[in-house]
Amino acid sequence: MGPFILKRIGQTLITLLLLTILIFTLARLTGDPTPLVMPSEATDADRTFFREQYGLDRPLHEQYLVFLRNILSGDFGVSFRYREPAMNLVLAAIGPTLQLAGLSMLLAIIIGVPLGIAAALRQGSWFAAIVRGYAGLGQAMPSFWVGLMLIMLLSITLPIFPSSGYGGVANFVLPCVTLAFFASASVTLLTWANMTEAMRSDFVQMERVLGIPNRLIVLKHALRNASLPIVTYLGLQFGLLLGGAVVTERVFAWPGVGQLVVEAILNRDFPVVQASVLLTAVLFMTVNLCVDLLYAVLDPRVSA
Amino acid sequence: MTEAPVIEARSLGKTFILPRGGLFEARRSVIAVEDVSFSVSRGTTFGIVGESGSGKSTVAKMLLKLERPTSGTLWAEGQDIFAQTAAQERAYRRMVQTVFQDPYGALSPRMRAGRIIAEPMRAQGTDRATAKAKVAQLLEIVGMQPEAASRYPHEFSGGQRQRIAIARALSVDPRLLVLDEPVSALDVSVRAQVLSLLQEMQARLGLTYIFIGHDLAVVRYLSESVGVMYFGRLVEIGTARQVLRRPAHPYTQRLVALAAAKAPLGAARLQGELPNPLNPPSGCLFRTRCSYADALCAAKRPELREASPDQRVACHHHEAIAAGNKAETGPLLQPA
Amino acid sequence: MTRVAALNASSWWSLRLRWRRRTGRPRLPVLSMALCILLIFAAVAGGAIAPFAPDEPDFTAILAPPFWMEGGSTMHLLGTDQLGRDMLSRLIGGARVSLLTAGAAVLVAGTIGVALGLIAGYLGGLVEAAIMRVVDAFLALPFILMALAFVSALGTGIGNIILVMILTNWARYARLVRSEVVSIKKRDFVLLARVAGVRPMAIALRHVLPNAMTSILVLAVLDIGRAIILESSLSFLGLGIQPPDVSWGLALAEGRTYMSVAWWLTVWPGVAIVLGVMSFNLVGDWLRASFDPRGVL
Amino acid sequence: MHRETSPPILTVKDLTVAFGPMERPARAVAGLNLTLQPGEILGIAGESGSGKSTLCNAIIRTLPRSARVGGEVRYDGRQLLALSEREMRGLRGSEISMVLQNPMTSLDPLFTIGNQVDEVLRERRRQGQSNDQVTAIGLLRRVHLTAPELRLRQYPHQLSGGMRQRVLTAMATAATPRLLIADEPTTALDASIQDEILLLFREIRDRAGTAIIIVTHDLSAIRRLSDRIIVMYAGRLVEEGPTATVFSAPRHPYTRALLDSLPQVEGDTVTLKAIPGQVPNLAELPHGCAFADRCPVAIARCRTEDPTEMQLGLRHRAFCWLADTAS
Repeated sequence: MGPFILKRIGQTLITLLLLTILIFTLARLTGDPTPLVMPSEATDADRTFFREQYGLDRPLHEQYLVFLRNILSGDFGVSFRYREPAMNLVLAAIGPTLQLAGLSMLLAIIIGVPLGIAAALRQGSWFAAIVRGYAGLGQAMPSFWVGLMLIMLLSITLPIFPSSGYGGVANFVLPCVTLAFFASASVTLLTWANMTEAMRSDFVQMERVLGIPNRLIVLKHALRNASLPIVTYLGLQFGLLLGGAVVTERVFAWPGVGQLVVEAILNRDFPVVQASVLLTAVLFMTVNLCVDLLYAVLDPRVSA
Repeated sequence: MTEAPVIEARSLGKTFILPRGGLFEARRSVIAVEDVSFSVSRGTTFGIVGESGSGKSTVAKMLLKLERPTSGTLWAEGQDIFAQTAAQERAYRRMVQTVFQDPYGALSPRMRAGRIIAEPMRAQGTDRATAKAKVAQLLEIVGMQPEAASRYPHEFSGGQRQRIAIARALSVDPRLLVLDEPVSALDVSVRAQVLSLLQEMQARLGLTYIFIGHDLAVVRYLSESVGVMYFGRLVEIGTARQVLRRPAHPYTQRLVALAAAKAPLGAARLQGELPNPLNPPSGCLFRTRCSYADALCAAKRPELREASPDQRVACHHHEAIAAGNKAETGPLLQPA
Repeated sequence: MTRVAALNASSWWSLRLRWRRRTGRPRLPVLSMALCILLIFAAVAGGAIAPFAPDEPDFTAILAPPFWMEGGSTMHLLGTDQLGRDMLSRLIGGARVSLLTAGAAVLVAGTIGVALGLIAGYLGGLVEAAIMRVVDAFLALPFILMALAFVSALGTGIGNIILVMILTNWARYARLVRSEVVSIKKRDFVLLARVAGVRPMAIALRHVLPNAMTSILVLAVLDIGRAIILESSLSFLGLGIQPPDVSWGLALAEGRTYMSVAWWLTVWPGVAIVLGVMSFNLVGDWLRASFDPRGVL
Repeated sequence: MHRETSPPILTVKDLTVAFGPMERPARAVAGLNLTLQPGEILGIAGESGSGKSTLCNAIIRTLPRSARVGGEVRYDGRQLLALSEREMRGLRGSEISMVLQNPMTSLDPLFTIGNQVDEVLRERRRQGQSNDQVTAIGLLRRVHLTAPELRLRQYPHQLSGGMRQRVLTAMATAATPRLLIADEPTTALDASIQDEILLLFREIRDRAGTAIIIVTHDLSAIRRLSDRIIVMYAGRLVEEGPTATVFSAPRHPYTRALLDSLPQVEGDTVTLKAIPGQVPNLAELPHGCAFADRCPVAIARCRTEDPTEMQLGLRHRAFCWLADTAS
């Protein structure tokens, strides 16, 4: 287990480093932020002062090292718009996003895994066809549209749930259902495919001829084997959920990172964009690292 | 006049380095092949016998330059094949060809048989028309219809695929064929067809074969001389007649006894399995499964030495075994 | 690297599809293939088949409902928006933008990704490590966020959006191709080609690439659906296609304000997205099933 | 060991297994009859596509759902093909058991050996087929697995192929089944291990009187282990008889050809005779004998009429028009 995990951590750190270079490059691509930040009546001296203050006059690699040192100490700069450290803004927004993504994930697993198992055991039946249809729709319907349709039906036509806002339990319903619909589709298909494969394996055949009860074959052996790729995929799925959350938050005016980053882009508030993107990446990569750890625990072959 | 052997291995060795077990652990290595020497003269077949994990396929890969040896050298017609210029290497690619075990994996599923057979020729610069004519000729030689050239691998049975693989190998008029278990994946009746074909080709084209296998009867069918590998080392080498009829090494004796179709079940037992490659036994590698093993076997690794004019064996006790236990082994592989 | 079994299409599914072909009943893949062709046709023909120009206002028919509703007319089959622009024409115009961006993303990103994946997988060693770490960096963010990061630097508009789509997509091809190549290059027929003296470049192009092609093709077709969603999401957020260009996502965002009075402004673009994505997904699944009857790539 | 007089433990009557479209079925097994006495070891020989594995799966009822099965399989008087899946499950493992071909993949990689053996034991106890005296360690000892205590804590990937096949055999015989089916149990193993596994099967028969069907393309394994042999070709039984008789005096041309295609050692030369042609496509079998096209002695009748059973002596029969003449 040791070398495998160490290697993964090493890879993750290198990836993060590359990502900072990428973000830095992107930030520089946008050009000089001076005209954006400084009022138009500012003098040339003011502008020069600004450039010197932010190190914009130094060579690129030096600027990058400064950038790297700053973000390592949690300093992403001050939001041009809110005049607050970008880091604080992101940290405040990340809670609601995690709540939304986490709850949706849970919901997706609760719906998707049993559906996938049942469909795998009833290949070719009407039930399987219906599940296939559900999953196909879930994959094809963009979450912002699902969200809008839900609002139209359940808060405009039939005013049951609030269409926006954050705080109460009722506020969670529509955004969570929106995100979970999309996520449960992939979880279903993934469970289905991997259960089908597991049910075809030699050891399942062997257990059959040994008269092991079906319940044990399916729930203990096949599911455990199918769960290895499922677990890996759930890590990636979490990323997709974070992405989906960006759009969903926008639809339901949810005060999360997605909302923050879209606002920031619209207002060209680069420190906030950078902080949101990098922190989300760290979050996403941490989740995947944990998934790999979990994998090593689940699969005895990895630790050997 | 003595002609240089077609292929000669001198103390060939291959050690694989494994990934680090942990950050602070030393790298571990596995010896796949150690100190293997043999030479094969023109028009003959050298058989290499061994169980899985004996290193016989690694020897084949080195002969084909798919792996580099970590020690020793390989000489083809007097030339070190791992010190070749690019032109020499191209010539060597024409000289040596191979047939692998798995008739399903050996043919690219997205190429027609004709193109598969022609590929080595085309790689050597033969023009399209010449190659095409040769393909028809080759298909006929291996007993297939010329129409087969335009079909895809999945349309053929295992035996037919192996014929195509042989036709491809023969396309560049090689002088040496490395046959790595070419009939092991085939059914009995098809196996016989392919073996006869191989024998016919050798007689007709004067080919030299290196035949790798685990089935002693099959190896004996084709081979003039044979080497027995155990755990990466040659434990016995000599003429097929001598080694497979009067084996001197206890391991070969067991293998021969096991292969005797009419011997009753359990007449020759070979207990235990191959040792752990990460932790090989000291001294003689076979001692953990050998009934003759004593302190000397644990202390010192035996070298190959002459057991009879046609046979060399790596065993400290082969004289004693030959003298005292003739009755136990006897001439095996004999018809009733 | 852990293996993740293919998301969709179990073998039984594919068997059912094949069985239906024999019995001559209408089949989902044919239907979705037809829909794909229709979409592509709409995108190419565009103005020639649309009743109006997508941005042509009709002040006599503002927020007109679809034709079957009271106040609707057959002149505007699917109704009009707040400026009296014909919804059907806007959808047809949107198809063009969606397919253009998706097609460019898949073609260009696919070519770059396949080339880099082939190089990484075939050469191995340091080159592989370097390429794969860059790939990881590009995949380290959920793809919408990655796209947003690029948008924030490059700006909006069709040209930039195509660039953004290429930047967010290429890495997935590289990763897929590299893993295919690593497994294919261990197969016997590749070893045999080496024995035959075939040059490495020729082996990569003649043996490795054709055998990886089916998975690449399947990924590409499935990716069109994904790209359509990505583009419409960006446009919906106001960070994609900008007016006066039309896009399904943009139309949705614009119609949102009138959701309580004119449902057709949000429903039609959504339906267009769903049908478009779904038909490409189905074709992709069907391709996968027919290339690989065991259902797992 | 044979109880010739006792009623057979297994009777297969006119068994047919077909795949593919109704109009052009491929009969993997076509009208096969056989009986098996308690404690008998029956070898089934045939090349790939001969239907030998399909036969095994038909007996223990693990064929894919697309297979169409006809005929009778009587185990201890009960028609197995008529049992419900539930009743069948009650028999599997406890009365009729099976060992599969590939030991490398037949154990669940994620659970320890101990866990998997215990699971089987629990099930047998639940069915009243075993008691607390039988332990996992005891089972592993019985199949001569070295260091059984250690093995119980290990995972499948830590064991060699031979060890895994022993574990699987232990699991299959945990409750002393009366019929054990072994489908190519030694094909994936080295020669030295093969013999050990075959010996283990014989020991199981000698100890518990278990009847064993061993299916293999390895003729020497059958010759050394089984009491009786069935030779199959293209889904049909072509010859059946006591092992020694069939090997010394085969009467069907296919059996003879099969034996001839093994390398024969005479003095210093080794010879073998190949069978020309190849196995026919099961969906496009010609009229008459399926082997006629490859048969060196075929006559006109062979191509028009299906050969009928020819009794050649005590329990020795062949399906060939020339079985009683040629030699």
